[in-house]
Amino acid sequence: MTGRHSGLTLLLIAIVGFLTICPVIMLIFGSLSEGLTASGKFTLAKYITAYTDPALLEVIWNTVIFVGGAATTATALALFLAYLNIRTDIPFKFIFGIISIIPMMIPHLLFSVSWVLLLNPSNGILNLILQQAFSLHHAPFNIYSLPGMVLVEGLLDLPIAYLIIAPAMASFDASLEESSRVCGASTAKTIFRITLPVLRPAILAAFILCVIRGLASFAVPSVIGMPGRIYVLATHLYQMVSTGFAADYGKAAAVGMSVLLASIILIYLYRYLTSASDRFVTIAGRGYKPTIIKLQRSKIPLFLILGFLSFILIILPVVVLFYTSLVPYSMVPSMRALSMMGLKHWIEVLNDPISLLSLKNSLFLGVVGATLGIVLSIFVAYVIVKVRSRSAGILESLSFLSFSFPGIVIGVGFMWFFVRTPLYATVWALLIGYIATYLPYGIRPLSSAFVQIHDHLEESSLVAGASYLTTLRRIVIPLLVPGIVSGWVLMATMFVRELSLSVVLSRPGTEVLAVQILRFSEDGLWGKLSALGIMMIGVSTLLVLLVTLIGRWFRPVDR
Amino acid sequence: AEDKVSFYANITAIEPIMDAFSKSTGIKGEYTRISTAKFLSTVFTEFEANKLMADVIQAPLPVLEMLKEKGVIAPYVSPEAAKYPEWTNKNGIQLFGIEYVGIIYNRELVKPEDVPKRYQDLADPKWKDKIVMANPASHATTICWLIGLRENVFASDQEWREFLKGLAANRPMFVASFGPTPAPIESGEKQIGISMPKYIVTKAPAPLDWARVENQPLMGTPRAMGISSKAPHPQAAKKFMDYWLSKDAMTLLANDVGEYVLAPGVFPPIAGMDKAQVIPIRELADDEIARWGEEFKKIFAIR
Amino acid sequence: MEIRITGLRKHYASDGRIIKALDDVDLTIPSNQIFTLLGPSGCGKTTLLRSIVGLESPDAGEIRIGDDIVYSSAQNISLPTEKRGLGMVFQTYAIWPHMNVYDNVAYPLQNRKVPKEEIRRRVAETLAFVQLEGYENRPATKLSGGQQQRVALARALVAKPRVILFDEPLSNLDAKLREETRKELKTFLYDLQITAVYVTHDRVEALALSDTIAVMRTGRIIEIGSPKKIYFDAESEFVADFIGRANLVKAVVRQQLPGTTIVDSGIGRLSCRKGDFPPDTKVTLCLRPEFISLARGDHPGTNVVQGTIVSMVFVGDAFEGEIRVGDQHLLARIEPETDLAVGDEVGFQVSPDHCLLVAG
Amino acid sequence: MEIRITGLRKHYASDGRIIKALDDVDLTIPSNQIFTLLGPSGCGKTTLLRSIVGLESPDAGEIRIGDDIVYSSAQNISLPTEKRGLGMVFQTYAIWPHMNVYDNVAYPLQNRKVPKEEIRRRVAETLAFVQLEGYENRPATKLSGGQQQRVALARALVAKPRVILFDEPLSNLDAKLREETRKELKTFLYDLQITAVYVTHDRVEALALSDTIAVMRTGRIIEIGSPKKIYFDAESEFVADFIGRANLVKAVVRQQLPGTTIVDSGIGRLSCRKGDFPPDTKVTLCLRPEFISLARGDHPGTNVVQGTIVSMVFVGDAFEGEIRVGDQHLLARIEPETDLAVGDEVGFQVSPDHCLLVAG
Ligand SMILES: Nc1ncnc2c1ncn2[C@@H]1O[C@H](COP(=O)(O)OP(=O)(O)OP(=O)(O)O)[C@@H](O)[C@H]1O
Ligand SMILES: Nc1ncnc2c1ncn2[C@@H]1O[C@H](COP(=O)(O)OP(=O)(O)OP(=O)(O)O)[C@@H](O)[C@H]1O
Ligand SMILES: [Fe+3]
Ligand SMILES: [Mg+2]
Ligand SMILES: [Mg+2]
Repeated sequence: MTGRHSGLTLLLIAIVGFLTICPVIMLIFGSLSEGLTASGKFTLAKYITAYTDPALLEVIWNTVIFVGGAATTATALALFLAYLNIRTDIPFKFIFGIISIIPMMIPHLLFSVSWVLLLNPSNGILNLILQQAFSLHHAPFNIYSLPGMVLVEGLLDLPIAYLIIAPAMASFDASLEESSRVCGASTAKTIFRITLPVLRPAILAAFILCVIRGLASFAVPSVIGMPGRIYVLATHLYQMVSTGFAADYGKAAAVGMSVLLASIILIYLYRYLTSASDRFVTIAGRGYKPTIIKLQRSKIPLFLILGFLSFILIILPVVVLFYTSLVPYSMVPSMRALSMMGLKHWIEVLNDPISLLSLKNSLFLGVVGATLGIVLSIFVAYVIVKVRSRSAGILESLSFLSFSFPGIVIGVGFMWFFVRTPLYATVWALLIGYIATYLPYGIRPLSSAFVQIHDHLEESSLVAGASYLTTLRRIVIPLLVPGIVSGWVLMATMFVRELSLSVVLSRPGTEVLAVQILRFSEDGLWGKLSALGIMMIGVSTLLVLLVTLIGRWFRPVDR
Repeated sequence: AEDKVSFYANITAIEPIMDAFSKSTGIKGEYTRISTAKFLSTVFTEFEANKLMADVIQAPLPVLEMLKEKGVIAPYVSPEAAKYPEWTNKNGIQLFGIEYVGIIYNRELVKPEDVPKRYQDLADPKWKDKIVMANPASHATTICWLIGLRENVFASDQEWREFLKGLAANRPMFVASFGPTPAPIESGEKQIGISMPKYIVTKAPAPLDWARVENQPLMGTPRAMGISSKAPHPQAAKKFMDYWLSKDAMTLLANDVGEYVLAPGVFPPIAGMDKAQVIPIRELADDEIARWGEEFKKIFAIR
Repeated sequence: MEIRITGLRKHYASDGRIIKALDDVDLTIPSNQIFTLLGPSGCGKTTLLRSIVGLESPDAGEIRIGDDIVYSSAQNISLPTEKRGLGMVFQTYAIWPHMNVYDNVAYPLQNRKVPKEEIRRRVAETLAFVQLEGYENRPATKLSGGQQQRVALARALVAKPRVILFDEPLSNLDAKLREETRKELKTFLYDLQITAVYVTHDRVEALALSDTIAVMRTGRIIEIGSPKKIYFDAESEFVADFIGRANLVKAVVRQQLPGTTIVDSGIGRLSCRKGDFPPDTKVTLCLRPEFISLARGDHPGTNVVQGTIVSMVFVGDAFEGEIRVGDQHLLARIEPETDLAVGDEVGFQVSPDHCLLVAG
Repeated sequence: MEIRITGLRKHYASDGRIIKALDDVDLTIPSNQIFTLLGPSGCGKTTLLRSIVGLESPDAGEIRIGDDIVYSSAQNISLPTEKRGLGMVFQTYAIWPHMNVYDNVAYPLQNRKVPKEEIRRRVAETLAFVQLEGYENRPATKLSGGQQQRVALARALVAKPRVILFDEPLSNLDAKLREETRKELKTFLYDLQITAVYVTHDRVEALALSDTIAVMRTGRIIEIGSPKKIYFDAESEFVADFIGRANLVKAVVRQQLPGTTIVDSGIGRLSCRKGDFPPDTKVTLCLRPEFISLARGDHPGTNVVQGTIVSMVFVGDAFEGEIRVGDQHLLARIEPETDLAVGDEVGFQVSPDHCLLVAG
């Protein structure tokens, strides 16, 4: 199995390497050169100033708690949701499935602002309600705190974790759990000793992806962290580049290098922890029976818990958003606010040619980008999971390279790179940049789906005279459909609301939604912002519904 | 063939002017908006790679000066500039407005008698936990503005520092830039803030008003513009700049966007603004800003 | 522990058709016996077993284990699997891939809060029983198929449950090991004085291991009895055929004599074991190959059948011979040191006792 | 198509120990024969099969199929699986869960670009062969274990490959179906005139199906021969024991006479089949249970053994009897209509031809 794959592996390394190394190399140049571009004289000064900053230590500590907490929250919630949704007969599954990926579609900035409106200590809506209900003197919650940041970022990362864990859950061989129950373990114990450990690759993948995303996240640290005076790496970098008019991204890149290093270490750790891939094979092709667990008595309580959580954590912020788009300016809900509601912001946005253009561009980028991205991801995930040679390891690390950089610097890296190509200022630059940066969104769910396909299923296809490509097309890909759907959804919704790269690379004619949203936010136009944000959610939901339906049509395992 | 002009700017909400320009000249105006934080690196990068598409560039004065230093800006004095005060023309760079900063408050929550009459009033303990402002450790315009207070308002450094201490003791909420400052004031999360009076126009009918400080000036960084030395459409660029500086365009800017413009006799539709004294802040070099940023970090106990 | 099943029903819908995996099964599994469910593939054995253990929820019926009702559709009772205190060996092994052999086997004891030392001892004992000493630290996925099966066996036995259920536990062991394990399993189960429900489609396994055999077909229990009863005295053609090699020949009852029934069959007129059929009934004559002792040439006497050998397959302890009698083919066991060869004209005399008549 | 394997080696490292799954295997599999690899669980059968089909890359050695070198470590050749044109039935079935039965079986033909009509015809034919008519549209996951196995079989047969490899293909079929399928498989393979490599640990299957049997043990081929040769004339105790039930008794050669060897054994002095051992050699006497014909009471004559029946297990066509002779236990086949019972004093006379001596 070794020789035949080295060609494919090398080709993929070349493609992925080209996509991800180029901007990173530009950033390395930038961090080592004088001046504001990547082509100045060599200097180490940027590293020295960046790393001798006495504030760095506290920033790193905050970052660790923020990122670790958010990733844990996201993964735990995703596990809970995915387990109930996929393995049990909880009612209204389809709705919960959609709900758990809604935060993926909301611009992070808006989601954070919604939470501020809900939980700020002065007049947060939820705080006011609780204060009244329990006649408290002080607001019970303060969103401007580390736990607040962890909560909101955790919710924002929930879809990533969910979309990685759900397919793994779906292809879990139930007899592994059944035998545990026969062995006298309760459902809970079975979950902790059998289900979760067997799902370890997916769980780790989800966690690590969330960690890396958390490191790059800017919306939550700036909207919630800054007012709470809690600085994490992203806001530290922002502060570093924005103090003064000549923003020095080279210096930010210098700090980014250590984030990159940390990410690469995490990826290797992940590979090490899941190295015995056959320990996690769950579809063997023998007596494989996906079984739905009947919840019986705990059905209603669990349904209520799930419903309550979804409502508080996800639906409420969206409702707040909707509300914001209807009132003329930010105001606490009241009879007066109700009387002032109108569609003014919606009409303005719908009459704004740039907003409409950006809607169109984002839709294009979402659909085409995610499709191309997923094709590349299938090959990469295949090599990463099934070949597992040293070069496969290199490939995996490469795929994370540009993803691992904090958002506010990687865009500049791509600008420094694309400006040297004829693609600069075209929609293709955005497309390639998106795919290169968010490749892990495609690779992760696919590789955790790959892990679970028993080798025999592929091998018997080879024996049946099918070439590797035919095997991929007829056996592997159909079995991967849940992973493909997840990856596509992750990529498409990401691309629809992508900001970090777009804000640098988009030009007149190639405006995209997130950039338009950023403009509204810079002007403080929350109403229009919310209206456009909801349209964005609408576009994403449409894409998600569409691909989920297509996925169902091609569902691999009839149940 | 110059049917197009490309305008790089950090000023916002200027689509009406672009449209009006196209209508009156038949040249299509393309507006590329770049945030201040990315302005210099974007323009420099494109310039070095010979990919700079801008014909006309607009940015805060310090940015434009740095661009000029690198040869990105070709001096141009528009005939329209003659109507402007002399100090607005800086060797081919034209100033046309001031990004003015002031004290903004929620007129439904702040009783008229409580509205500050002097900047010093912000240090009054009654505002504790009620103030919002951009982060004085990193937000360049806010830093400049605080320095502006020191140089133009306060009698002594001592007094100024007292004021800062009082302000810090009120534990203002810091946000990343001016953009997020009005929302908490509108919604009542905070009552007062250091922000831009133009929001009173753009965010109408929000209950915002500005504190008419008595005998104290409003201050801000000048907005400047110039023509790119490698402009792909040099003629159109000039036409654009001429149009931009015309009274028509400036009136649009003032009325629609609430900008404080330097065209004589044009004022934003904000009550009392025609009487206000609005002055530009001295230009600060980047390292000076950074140094003050560090200083404010300590004063405001940001870490 | 006795298991009493009444009116158990489980239907699956597939492609619009309804598959009756369990079709109103009534069954009493006696205490401390080895009880075997035997039947062709797809007849519902696994479904029945899973219903007993609580992994499948039937559509209707009742299941009692000892005095406890563990499932009852009428009373709306359904005890969860882990509370039923049973042991089970799965058809798919269901070895946990993330644990090594020791952890797999120790798991049921850990759930029962057995002290560490005791666990160590009993796991070692059980691993020795399934001939897997020294494999404690092997990851479960690095075992051959048979080794995995033995781990599953060890895991089910280790906690000495009150009832143990087996779903074809020996099917992946090699013949020698299968035989040995079967024997040891039998001893072990007798020693434990435990109720064992055993699913298999291997008749030798069923006959050798069981106290009682229940033969299933398309979701129904069609016959229950001791191995000998099932083998020699089957009531239906299906059971007679399924439980052992059998020559089934269509026949018509001619005459009822005291102690014997005379039939006309495809292989001639034969005097058979007394069967309760009126004359002219169409029946099936069941003749087991091991009662056909071939000899060359013509045979004198009654109940004689003559034919030609058409094939002989060596299977070790004998040849499986096929003889043509008229247009019938009969299977016969031929001693290994025979001098018969394909093409020989042969005959045999069969005792009426070995000619079983079943409803055709 | 002849398969020639030379010096094939495959080692696995596990827990720091090295497992020699294939230990310099030399083997020639003759053309158009059914060739069986027989051996206990974990001896490397699957590994050998997978190396032939190209799914495992050995560490060293050479594999030729016909005139093509498909693998050679020396020449650095390794033909990919799909180019080897073989058919295979996997131990885990490897039925594709996303396809229905028809698509699973049609797949190999589709890859060979057979016309649609032809595919339909051949799939129908093959499904009929494995008794799965009418299951065409059933999703593969909605089949019982045995049904899945049959789909796998159909899939491997459908394209009539030049060599077909089987990894325990019948182990999950019930006995009746297994026997029938085995027979039909044999006919089918002969009709096809195809080389078949068959892995099993079921000795009856191996004996009945094979032209040649190779017995494996811990990564090595230890004996090759026809079924009869392996059964009656095994060279080693291991093979003699593994290929069929055998009573193995320690013995010492006393005397070499013309045509016979006299030994002293745990069950007395016996005259045995001529074996090439000098006097005083320690050997093992192998006595198959089917050659032990027990009768009650004392026996006259030579080569007589006397003992007591200690157990009798009914297995359908016979009892498996266990007799104690001194402190030896012997297994004997007892006819089903016997009147012997546990506790009876019995004896038997055994022909010297049935007393095989193997190196002990
Ligand atoms: N989830 C299901 N959906 C539809 N039909 C099913 C399902 N599970 C089993 N069946 C069908 O129910 C019948 C009984 O299945 P079961 O697994 O109990 O058979 P079995 O007797 O154990 O067979 P085997 O010996 O092959 O394991 C079979 O026809 C099978 O195809
Ligand atoms: N990937 C692996 N890593 C380590 N050891 C392995 C691996 N695969 C197989 N083995 C070991 O190699 C030996 C031979 O395995 P193989 O699967 O060929 O046995 P087998 O003869 O087919 O057994 P069975 O009849 O149980 O299927 C066994 O001891 C097995 O544990
Ligand atoms: Fe974000
Ligand atoms: Mg079954
Ligand atoms: Mg094997």
